[in-house]
Amino acid sequence: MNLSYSEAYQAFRAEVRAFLTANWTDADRASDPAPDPVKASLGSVVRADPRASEFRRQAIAAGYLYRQVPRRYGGAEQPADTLKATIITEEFKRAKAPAEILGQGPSMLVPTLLAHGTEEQRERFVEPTLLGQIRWCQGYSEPGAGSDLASLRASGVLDGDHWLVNGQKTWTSNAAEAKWMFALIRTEPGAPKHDGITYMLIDMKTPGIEVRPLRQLNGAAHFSEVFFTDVRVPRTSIVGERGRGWSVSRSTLKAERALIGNAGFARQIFDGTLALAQLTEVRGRKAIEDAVIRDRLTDLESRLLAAELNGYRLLTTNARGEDPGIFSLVAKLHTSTLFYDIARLAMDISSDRGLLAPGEPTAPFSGMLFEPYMTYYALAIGGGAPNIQRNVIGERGLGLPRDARL
Amino acid sequence: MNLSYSEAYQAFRAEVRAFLTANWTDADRASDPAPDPVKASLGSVVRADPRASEFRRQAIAAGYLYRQVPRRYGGAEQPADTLKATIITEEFKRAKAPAEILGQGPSMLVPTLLAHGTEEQRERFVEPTLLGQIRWCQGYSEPGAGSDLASLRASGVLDGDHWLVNGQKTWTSNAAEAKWMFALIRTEPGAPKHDGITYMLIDMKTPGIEVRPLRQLNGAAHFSEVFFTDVRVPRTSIVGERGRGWSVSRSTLKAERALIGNAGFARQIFDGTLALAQLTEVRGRKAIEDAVIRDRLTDLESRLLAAELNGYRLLTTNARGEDPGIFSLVAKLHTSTLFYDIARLAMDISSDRGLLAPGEPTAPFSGMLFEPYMTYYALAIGGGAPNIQRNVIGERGLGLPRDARL
Amino acid sequence: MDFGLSSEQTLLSDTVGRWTESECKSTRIRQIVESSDGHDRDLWASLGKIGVPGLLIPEVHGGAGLDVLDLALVAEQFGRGCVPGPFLGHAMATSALIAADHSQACARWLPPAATGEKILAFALGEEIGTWEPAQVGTSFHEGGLHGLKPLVAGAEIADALIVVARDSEGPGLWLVERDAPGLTTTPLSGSDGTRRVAALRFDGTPAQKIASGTSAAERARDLGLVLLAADAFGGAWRCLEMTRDYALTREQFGQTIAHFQGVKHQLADLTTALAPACSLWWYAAHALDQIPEQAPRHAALAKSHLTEIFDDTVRTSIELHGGIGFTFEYDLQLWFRRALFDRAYLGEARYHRERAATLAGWPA
Amino acid sequence: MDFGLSSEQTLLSDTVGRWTESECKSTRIRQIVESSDGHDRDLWASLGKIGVPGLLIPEVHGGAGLDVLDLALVAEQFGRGCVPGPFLGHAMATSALIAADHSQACARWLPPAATGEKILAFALGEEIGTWEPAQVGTSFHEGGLHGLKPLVAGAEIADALIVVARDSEGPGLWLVERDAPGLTTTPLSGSDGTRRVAALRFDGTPAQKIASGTSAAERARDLGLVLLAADAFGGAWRCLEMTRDYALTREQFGQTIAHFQGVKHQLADLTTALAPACSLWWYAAHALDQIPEQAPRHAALAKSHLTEIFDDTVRTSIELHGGIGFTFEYDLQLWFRRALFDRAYLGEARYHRERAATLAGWPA
Repeated sequence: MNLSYSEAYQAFRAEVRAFLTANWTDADRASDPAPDPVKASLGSVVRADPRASEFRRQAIAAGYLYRQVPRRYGGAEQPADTLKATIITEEFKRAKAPAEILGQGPSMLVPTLLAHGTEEQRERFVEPTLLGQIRWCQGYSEPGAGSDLASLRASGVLDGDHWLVNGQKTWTSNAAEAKWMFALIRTEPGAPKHDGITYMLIDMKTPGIEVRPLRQLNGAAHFSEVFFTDVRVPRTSIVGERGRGWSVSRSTLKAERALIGNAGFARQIFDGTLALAQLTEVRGRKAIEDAVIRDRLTDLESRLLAAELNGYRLLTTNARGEDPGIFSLVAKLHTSTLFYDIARLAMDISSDRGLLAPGEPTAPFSGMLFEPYMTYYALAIGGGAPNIQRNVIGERGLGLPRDARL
Repeated sequence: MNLSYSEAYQAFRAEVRAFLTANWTDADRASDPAPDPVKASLGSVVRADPRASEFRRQAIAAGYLYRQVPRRYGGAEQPADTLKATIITEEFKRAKAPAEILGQGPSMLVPTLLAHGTEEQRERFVEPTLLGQIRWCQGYSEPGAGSDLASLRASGVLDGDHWLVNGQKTWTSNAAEAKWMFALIRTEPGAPKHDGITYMLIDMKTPGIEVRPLRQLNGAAHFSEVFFTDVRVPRTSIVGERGRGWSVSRSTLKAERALIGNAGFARQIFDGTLALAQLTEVRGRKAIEDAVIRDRLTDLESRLLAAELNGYRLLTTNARGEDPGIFSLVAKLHTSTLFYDIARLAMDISSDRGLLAPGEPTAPFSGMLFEPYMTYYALAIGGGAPNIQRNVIGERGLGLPRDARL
Repeated sequence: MDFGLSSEQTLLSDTVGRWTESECKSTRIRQIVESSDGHDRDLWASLGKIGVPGLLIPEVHGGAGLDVLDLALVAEQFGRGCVPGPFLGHAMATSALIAADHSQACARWLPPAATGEKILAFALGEEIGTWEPAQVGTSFHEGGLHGLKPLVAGAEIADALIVVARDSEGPGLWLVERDAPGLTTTPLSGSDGTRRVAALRFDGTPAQKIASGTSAAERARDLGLVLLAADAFGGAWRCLEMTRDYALTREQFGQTIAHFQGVKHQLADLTTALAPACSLWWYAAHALDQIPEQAPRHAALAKSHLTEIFDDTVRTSIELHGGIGFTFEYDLQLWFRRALFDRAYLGEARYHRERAATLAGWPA
Repeated sequence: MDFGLSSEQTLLSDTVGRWTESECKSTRIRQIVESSDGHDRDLWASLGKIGVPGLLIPEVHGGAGLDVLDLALVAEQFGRGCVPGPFLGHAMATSALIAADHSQACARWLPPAATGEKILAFALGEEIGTWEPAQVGTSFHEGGLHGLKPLVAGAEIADALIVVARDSEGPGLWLVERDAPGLTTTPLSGSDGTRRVAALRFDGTPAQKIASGTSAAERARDLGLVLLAADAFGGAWRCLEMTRDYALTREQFGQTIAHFQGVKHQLADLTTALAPACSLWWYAAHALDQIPEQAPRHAALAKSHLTEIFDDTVRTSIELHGGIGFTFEYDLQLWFRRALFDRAYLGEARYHRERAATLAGWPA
């Protein structure tokens, strides 16, 4: 165990800092054409305007972004080094410079293309995806399917050089802004449930696609329903073999779990809640001075630290090429439960003002805590409902038998 | 809703009090030949020596004990009146007079005999059981069976005028002191699982019975294993029809659930915990002054009150002849969870002294809280493990389908 | 002794339940939630026809003269049905007015309040998290009320306000009419669109003193706590049923999810926490009717316990629904927001548990 | 940056794990639990052979000179194996002695402590629930120690005691030998027979002052917290495995109970709480080694969190075992008692959470 930075790493940090000073100025920081406070609050700069893309290209060339992606597909192709990765993240945040694009394209599609895509697909999609020029949405869930991907019904029928796609996807994040979707489509109706599904790349501009936003409890519309009516997708626009989409998608699902299990968002709402406790005066004293609030805060902080440090452990096992085993399987459920409990404490700290909606001036933090409270639910649902996680932990982690199939 | 005592009931209370003054004197109170502080702490006087039996006979004649049991079998045969029952309980406790005998004989066997027994069985067993002259143990659980009574294996084979019983029972309460056992014995090996079981009354003095106490975590031996080797039980010593023991036993199980769901014991350990908080000084102040302890105590008190008041509700529906439905099904699980949480708070109030064993003088309350902490586990296990309760609530209470049978 | 509902009470509960099912379907709730003031005059008039606004009001003033327990049974059904409107504030205000027993004010305001023709609201809390009548700062001096009530349920549409304030004699109750000069009402955007809140500002607002002391205000506060507890019980029960019904129809891996023991046990655990807690608000309501010295503590315990259970129930319900539970289109969100209100309004659970500890006489 | 064990650490952990499996089977644990002083000299000697008593002790004094994290890995295995004996007190006392850095005392006591030939214990807490070196009342005056230490782990069999006390200069550390006059040792009956506690009374007991100030004592206390957290983790993990194995073999309704999703989800929830918390004691131990300014707070968080999880795990394990889990005959009871000790000794969770709040500088 070594959490300290050796001289070599201190030099690396200086190098990153010098790069940032030279390439991302105050003017750049102020140049965001469409600043989004909610997204910015997620902690890293996600803008994808031309200036940001230009900077990202420089940062990739310097070896700082997309370090695991080969140079020939637009990545930095650097040896795995979690300490360097941490330094880069810290310094980019400090400089408010565009970091790696989060979201489903870079984190889910790109690993899949690198593992299973054709050379042509990699050349066409990887770099623009990494630079934020192509945004992706995921077409997995369907009404009546949810976590049970084997029961998907959206169908593709080969018609000459094209697949004719019909059906419906739901819980699709960012469908309205996405240029492309990676989707699971049933193409071999006679095959057993897990077979017969094909991993398909679909241009969202294709005629016959309709996107209907689903409004969420917090009033936002992160999710949509997507309807396909005789949508024509080129025959070559599939990843991996026809009918093998189930196994192709599993690398992506693994990436999704890691993304959602990340404790960063839990840290953010914990810090917000702690600040709320320090600022909110309830019944004549600061909430932080209340023994019950202190007890709950430190209890939650223990769980948060466990999540964060477990994340370091996973990074380490990953860097060493070891199997993280159960410590990886539990991460998502552990963190999503934590989101809720932190947000609930924030509501309690807000006392009776907790019922005011975001933006109401007399709400503590202008009701900002209402947002994470709601967001918990989205996060708890994303990446498989908690009971599916429990099955995975029990079966793959503890070696318990699979559920009876009726 | 009417929780007040009308004049008629006030007169009834005066009558009970006068009876007690006349028939249970200070000398009687002091006459217990074998006082047991633990049992006495359970709140009612359970002694069954001749003086207590004599008093009980008088109290039955006056209409105060065993009010639901017909006179011809030794009960008081009074109309159901929960208010009168409450007054009797309160006044008998106040006078420290022998109350109804608790335990499995009066509460489980007697209702079964009244519903399914022969006239001869009722005449022979009911009155001595009510007076504490015959103590009973229950022979249901077996190693490898537990809550799954359908898989019982202890067998009875008819051999002339007797059943030849072989096998083993376990988790048998008070087997060492009991004169008789009511047991479920498999008598029809060819029948489907739920059929083929017979409800049998077994004299514990019969040759071939061996009782081995099981020591519990708290060092006591409330439970035993009972081994049967060619035990000869008279052919007539069965309740209900041969092979119908499963349904005969269900009335008893219902009675057991009511007994264990009773909130009285939870009240007792809550009051003990509250007293502990008021007496124990931790870090320079009484535990009761600590905001965290206060918060937890009032939270638990809410749950306790819910359990107690729900008990009143069940008494009322019972008295009205209405179906209590789900409010009855949940009572046991609700209360057993509460036991644990109260006991856990008691351990926390005891702080580091909570690790001292009962009787250690520097332990708060001389370690008395250790006992309820342990006892929770016995209570949680008694009457069906929590997961069995959850199934019952889900299936019978909420109408969810039965588990898949593999 | 009898701890159960009378046949009249069961009938009342059933009547209101049928009313919510027929008059207050979710499409209508959604319309009201999206309206500017959250008040549907027809809905309120329909409630007036079945006597809800005047349930507590003595018959001499045109009401039904029923008990708090009866009103709490209505609140339970309203929680079950997520009924929008000024019910809570109106009930608290009429209770305060009845307890104040000011003959002129009662004669003028109770008859129209009983029919629902006039709506009342109750203005108590000021400082964040504090709902103690003895601690208000709003004061009557120089012929008018001065002060701020930042969180008053139903204030925007109320025809008159019962305001807890103080003068040189100490705390008391004042009655303020809607159009009184110096009264500013600022509707607030709350997370629950079915119970609206507004801030009230008094700048020398003329007001009629209707009571001295705190007892009428405390009774109204305790009534509010019981009604929120009953609302939470009804709401939680409904969420449980919706989730049960969803589990019975939603298929996954070739069977309904109700077949999964994990789901069954989650629902059983929720039921186990919820069902016995019904008795808590029954008893607290009964205490307000019959054992007033026990009412403040039992109201505090009922409110804190039931509103936390409601929140737990909503949480698990949404988890078990999966993605659909998180959308506006699905009705569950209405109760999600209802639970937030029940939990926060009149003070959070921790506040009322501490109050209960103090009311028990535990040394602090 | 690397947040993982070195290959040497993995080897150490495996070695101790194999030792507990071969040397410390449950029959032997039960014998020790039922013995009068809870100390098995052969077992301790066997631990001496693999270097456990001297793990922290510098090589110059005959120890292995390893880190707190290494010692915590041993504690994890001891929790896993429910190993009885004076390990905890000995480790705290040697840590205090090393930190005190008193050359004569180190030279005399560390070499035999390293081999296990001499056993040390650490006497800190006095008032119920208080484990702050700055708050002890035991004092050295008129040539001897005066005071009471009511709860000292491993005291009965210790050859020497490191005692936190005070004199006119303030708090410090004193060394007391077993046979010192005026020392009364009263063994106490504790709920956990694997870690014995005793009360110590000093009536003018001669003692050697080995340090001034509180830092050595605080370090020893924080070490104790980390060792209890690691012990709780190992114990909880073992209970989880025992319950998993039981579920895989126990049949009910014609199938193993591991087939019941309810059981599976309970075990999954326990695992989800437990597995990530491993990192808490890893980090706290690492902080004692490398980032001492963070150690007190992280030790407090690790101890409070892990010992509560251990208790939760035992609770569910016993429930899932049904009746058998509640008997002396079944090994689960050993960990039930172990959890009680881990939870209570050196202070309950609420105490350490409040300490962590104060150490974070949150205004009280």
